Amino acid sequence: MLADTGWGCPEWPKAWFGLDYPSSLANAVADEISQFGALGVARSGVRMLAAATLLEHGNDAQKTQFLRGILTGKDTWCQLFSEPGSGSDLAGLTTRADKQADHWLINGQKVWTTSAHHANYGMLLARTDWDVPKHRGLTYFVIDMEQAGVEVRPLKQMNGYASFNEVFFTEAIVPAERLVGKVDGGWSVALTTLANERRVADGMRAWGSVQKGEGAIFAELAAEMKTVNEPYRWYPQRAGRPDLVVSQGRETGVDRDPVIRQAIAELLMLEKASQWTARRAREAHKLGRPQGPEGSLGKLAASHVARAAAHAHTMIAGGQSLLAGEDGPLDGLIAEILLSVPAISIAGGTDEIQHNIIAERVLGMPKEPRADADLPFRDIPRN
Amino acid sequence: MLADTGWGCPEWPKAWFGLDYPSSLANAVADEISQFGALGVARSGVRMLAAATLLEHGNDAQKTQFLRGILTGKDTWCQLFSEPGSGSDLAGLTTRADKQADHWLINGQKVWTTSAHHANYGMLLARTDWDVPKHRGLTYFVIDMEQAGVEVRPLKQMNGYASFNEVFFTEAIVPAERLVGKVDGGWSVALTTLANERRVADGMRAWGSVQKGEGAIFAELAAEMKTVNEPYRWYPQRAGRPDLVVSQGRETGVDRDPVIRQAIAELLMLEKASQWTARRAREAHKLGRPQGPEGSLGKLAASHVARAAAHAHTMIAGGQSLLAGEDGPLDGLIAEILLSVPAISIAGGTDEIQHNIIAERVLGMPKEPRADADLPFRDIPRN
Amino acid sequence: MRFSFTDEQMQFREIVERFVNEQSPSSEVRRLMATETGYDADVWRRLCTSIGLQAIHIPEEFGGQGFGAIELCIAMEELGRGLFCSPLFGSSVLAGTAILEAGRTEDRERWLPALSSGDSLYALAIDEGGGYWDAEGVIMQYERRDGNYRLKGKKTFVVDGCSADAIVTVARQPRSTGADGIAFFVVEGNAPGLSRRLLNTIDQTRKLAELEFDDVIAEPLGEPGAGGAALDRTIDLCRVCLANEMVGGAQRLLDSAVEYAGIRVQFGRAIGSFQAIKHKCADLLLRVELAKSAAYVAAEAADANDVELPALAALSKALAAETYLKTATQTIQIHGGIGFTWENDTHLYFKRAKSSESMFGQSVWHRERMLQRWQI
Amino acid sequence: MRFSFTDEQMQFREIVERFVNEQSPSSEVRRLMATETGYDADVWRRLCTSIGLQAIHIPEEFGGQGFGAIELCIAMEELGRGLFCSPLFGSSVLAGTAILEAGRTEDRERWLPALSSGDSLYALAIDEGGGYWDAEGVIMQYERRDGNYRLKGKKTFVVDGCSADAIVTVARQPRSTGADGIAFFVVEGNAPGLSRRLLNTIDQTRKLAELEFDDVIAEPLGEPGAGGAALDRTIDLCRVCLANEMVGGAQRLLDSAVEYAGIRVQFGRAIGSFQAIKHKCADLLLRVELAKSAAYVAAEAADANDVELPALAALSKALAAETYLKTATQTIQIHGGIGFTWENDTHLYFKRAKSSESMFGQSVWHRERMLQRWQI
Repeated sequence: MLADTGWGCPEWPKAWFGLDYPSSLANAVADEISQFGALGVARSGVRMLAAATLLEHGNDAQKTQFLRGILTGKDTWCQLFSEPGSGSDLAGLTTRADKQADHWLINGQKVWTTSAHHANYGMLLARTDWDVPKHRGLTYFVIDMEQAGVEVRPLKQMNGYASFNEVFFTEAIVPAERLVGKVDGGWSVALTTLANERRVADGMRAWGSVQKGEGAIFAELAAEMKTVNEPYRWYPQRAGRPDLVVSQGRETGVDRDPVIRQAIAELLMLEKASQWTARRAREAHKLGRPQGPEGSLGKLAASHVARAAAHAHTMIAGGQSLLAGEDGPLDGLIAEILLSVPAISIAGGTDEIQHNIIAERVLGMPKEPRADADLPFRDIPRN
Repeated sequence: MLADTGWGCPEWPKAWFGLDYPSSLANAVADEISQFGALGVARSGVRMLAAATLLEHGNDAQKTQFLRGILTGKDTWCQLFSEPGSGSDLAGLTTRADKQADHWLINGQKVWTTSAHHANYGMLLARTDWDVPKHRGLTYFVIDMEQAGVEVRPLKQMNGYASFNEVFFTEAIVPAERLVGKVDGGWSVALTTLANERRVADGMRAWGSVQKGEGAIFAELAAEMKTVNEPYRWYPQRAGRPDLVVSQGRETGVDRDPVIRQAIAELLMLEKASQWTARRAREAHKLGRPQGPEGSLGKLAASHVARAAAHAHTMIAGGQSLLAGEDGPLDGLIAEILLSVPAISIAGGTDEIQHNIIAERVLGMPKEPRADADLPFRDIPRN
Repeated sequence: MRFSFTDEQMQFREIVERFVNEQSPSSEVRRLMATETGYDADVWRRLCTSIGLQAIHIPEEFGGQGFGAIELCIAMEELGRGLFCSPLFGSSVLAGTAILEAGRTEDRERWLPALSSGDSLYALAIDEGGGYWDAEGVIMQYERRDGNYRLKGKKTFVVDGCSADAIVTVARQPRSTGADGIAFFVVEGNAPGLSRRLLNTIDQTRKLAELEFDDVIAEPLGEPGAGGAALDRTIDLCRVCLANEMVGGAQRLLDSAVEYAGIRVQFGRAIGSFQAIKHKCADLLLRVELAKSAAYVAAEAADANDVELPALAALSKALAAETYLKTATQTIQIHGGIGFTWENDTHLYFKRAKSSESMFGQSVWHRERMLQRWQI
Repeated sequence: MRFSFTDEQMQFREIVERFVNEQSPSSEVRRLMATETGYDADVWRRLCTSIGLQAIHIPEEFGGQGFGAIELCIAMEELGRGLFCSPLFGSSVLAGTAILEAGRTEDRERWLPALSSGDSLYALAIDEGGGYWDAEGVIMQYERRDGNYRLKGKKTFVVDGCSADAIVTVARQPRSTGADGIAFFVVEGNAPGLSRRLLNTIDQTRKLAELEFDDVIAEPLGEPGAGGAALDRTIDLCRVCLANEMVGGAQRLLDSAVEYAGIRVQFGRAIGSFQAIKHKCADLLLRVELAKSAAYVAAEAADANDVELPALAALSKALAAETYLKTATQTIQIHGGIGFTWENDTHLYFKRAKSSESMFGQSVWHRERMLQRWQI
């Protein structure tokens, strides 16, 4: 079947269901996945992150055991990083993994976990050493989600959807051989997962809103995912749906209003410029040129576009903008946009964190004096 | 003459040319001074700050020597606090005062000094101890500006005016009896000067742009000051001159343009709300009620108003907005506004510092970990 | 203008604030927003008997407390602060003001006492979908047939329109336009031909209804055809009340953002110590205080029957709307992920801000109205 | 669209950048902005002979280098980055493009070689005070008398209008309106009846002139009356060039802000380590990159003669204008008091940003134009 031909993920190594394609094709995964638009990242995306991480840090046994299940879609994965007490400060997590004879005992809580309710495996980051600086005491595991010690509770958002879960671990068990990388070496493994997550997300943004998939495998998967992904149906609305602004303006006739026209124009300028900026980054990447700043700005730009779109939608809908469901414009889609946009500047790293990253890594500006950098974790103030 | 009647500054103590008026009238000074609008603060304002400071911290000899000269307008004063290396971080100043037998030797540089070119006296803050935290090693002096060791150089701004000076001290001399307050106790004395400066500035903002003075003394002084204050003629333009927006809109006829009308409306809303907020603060003060947050927002509000005004003026002037001097709208006044507004969010404390102060003092938010708070000054990194 | 509240007004504020704090914890708000009527009859009854809020602005001769717009706005601000679910806005503010402004003495005697006693709740039905609540938006015509006034048409955005005992509504003389021919009417809630439907809105804490009048017999309120000025003034007064409600909500949001930023620790520090958060809060404080000043000044103008009322009503509504939404958006941002969840209360305020933003018209419209009132 | 520069284009950029860095330190800019002509003849001569920038976009048959709009925009960006004082914009970009767009082959042969060789400098006089540089703004009429075309009227905002050897200008057929009846002409700088006056502007680094034509004899450029399309296209191309110049200046400002924030110490820390400053810079980077993307795409459209050019020209000009001004304002703010002084270079860029903001029309006008081109 496809997985075994290597065409499923051509850039993977030959040894592992791949074709050793040059890394310049790495974006393929992202682009392909992005074909599912917002749907993709929710499920197949996370699975691909697991694959990318295992390919880089997993041992042969782990690759043998998991990669094929990922490629065929047999297994569903979730990412267990964020915690109530550590959002922006991911490395400040406090879920603990304690070594036993031949396994690890997991206790703690994770949050913002997509697909946890139907995942068989989780990529788990937990603290194994509390006496070293926070980044140096974390370990990366593959945890079996189907066990007594793991409880998954859906988390409802302000827009009514429940796309995320809280995951509670009480004496949950991870066999010793499910440790990925080295003990206390989990941070670097997590960085691989996160880097791929960013790439997927950037890829998706570059494609704009939901797009059709192509090719048999995507058709199947898309169909199968339609139900599974119901909780994520609002993701495109989170981005403000700029694609609907002009048509709505025409629909309501207010696109003749000079003031509203300015709002529409400002949105379109921002949206186009963001897409072009993403294209510049992709072209530079294709040409093998060093990444310029334009490559790091996608997420921040998306927040601006979403806010401008929500603003324009509100002006265009006028009094109707407070109506929801079947009473509202586009059967409540506009209301869903207005109630979903606030998430764009938070999910996957707040705008504040993005500003820090861009200023420090891209512009090379000085870091803030860190209160927590070199202290043993147990001495750092926390929630 | 008037000074001796006590009516010059009724809230001063009877002993010192005053009438012991209740502090609820303290605003009188500010209001009166503000009657000169931008003119006032430049000269008579600074002089009044010296008076207020000496009244609180000076010894009788100093009061006897200086107060009358201030009240009669015989002497001109300047404030020597800011330095090139310490702007926002005033307490980080490095001008040194070294104790000799019966005097102090001053070496260093000050900047942003108004009126220094025609002042006879200066309120000088200098460092007398380098081995204690920065606030605790400063001493406050009255320095005679007319001496060999003091060199004053005008400092030209981007709008072409030279309202400020750089002041260089090379072995300048301050007699021992000119020390105000205690050795190394200069910071608390300076706080008095700064508090009064804020009050004057708030008073002026509350009054909006330039106003006519009333009463003989102000008439004289205003006339006399007209020439002296030429360098400060742009101060009202710094505030954006919202008072000119509507008339200019009518003049050019673009006040029929719906988009420009929105810009005008946004400005007027902001301006009115700022004035009303200042009025709320003054009324509360008059009623002897504890100051609410509204009292601390005037400076920040002024920045918003000025920016909105510059924006509106630009839209209204259209292509003409790039013309200056006699070629420009209102004989270049519009151009002067556009080139002066950037100063409003810097002079007298940047907006960034204002945000810090409001967040920490008014909202009681946690301070940043300080790199320099408790270290001996000489160990603190500086420019 | 006084630019300050009297000691009595400040005490009154404290009383209302205390009542709201005691009677309207967010658990109550959440319980009530899931109900049909959207308020608790017992709590409302207690509020009527203890403070008499329902008739605070109704003259004593009609059983009210005879206070002015300032006291009413103080109440609105406090209710807005606590997102208090009550009929005050729909019945007392909207409908009550309409009866006061449009009704002749006999109309007021006919309708106000029941409102004052708390026995009846009214609703105001004016807009037909345009969202501006002005005379131009009134298309429904009245018809005089065999001694009765009859209404046929649709009204929407009717606050508490489903739960009200009677509906105050507006129609126009056949073939009239603009402010001419505007007539106020009262329709009993159970009148034959009146159908009412709860609207699905983004803000569950304020129930809006769509009413259909199918040849409904209505009692005139004031001189039919002469209601244009009353309509204008009614909505101006309601704008001012809404503006004050909004600044109350904005202040509460800011308080919650500052509090959370003070306890939430990331990177070993309270996030409130980061300038990114700290400066946001300082900026919000400025905006909230500016909006408050405008809301208070507008309330004084309403109280004093100032000619500036229309302009100040528009100004205060627009400024409060921008401020409330901005504060709500930033408060979600400062809370991070948790601020986007259903458990967190921020979204309740965000939704109130969002629905208030469009009520009586959006900011662009109000700015334009302000300029026109100032002959600009 | 390619969304990337070729290796050759990147090398070309480096060459121009190096030249600008070597020849145009801010001390030079300050010296030249105080002069009448506003540029250094020798440096310009060197630029012509070494890089041939003055004719980069002129076809080889007219002595030019035959490159396209992309190379011209690269040059503009680099000149903008260094605030390089030269006749490139006024003569080569504005006038040169006009001659290329409006002129017949014989006109091009008549005027372009001298431009290409660097022997002559031209200026473009179109606007008469409206500031939009469009056909509607052309009021000056031409008259045909005893075999000569004669011009009577006033033109303003003429870049380098005082120093140019010849003026390319636009007038309309008597009684024509809009794009109809537009005609291009060339007038010698010393033509009888032509008076030129240097305008007092906020940006000393770009000299603008007001020209008065008092019955001046002019040579037609192209078919008199048929110049409407050429005028439109000429200004669109110039908008794109200006947009690219602006993003160059914005980038330089951002660089200087980041650099200063890295060395300026307050409270014992580099101010760049404070989020208030750091986040400002990150935000500016985003804006600058967005504006660059638009400027580059517009340059590609100009180069490819894309039908999207008018819309993209408007978009890129508006976005670059907002970005440049925002970056200049924030760079002053980040520098604090020193940023408001004359010695500091920031104000030179601020003034260029401010004058560019209004050239060819302000952003509101360009946004509207963009929408109309997109049939929105």
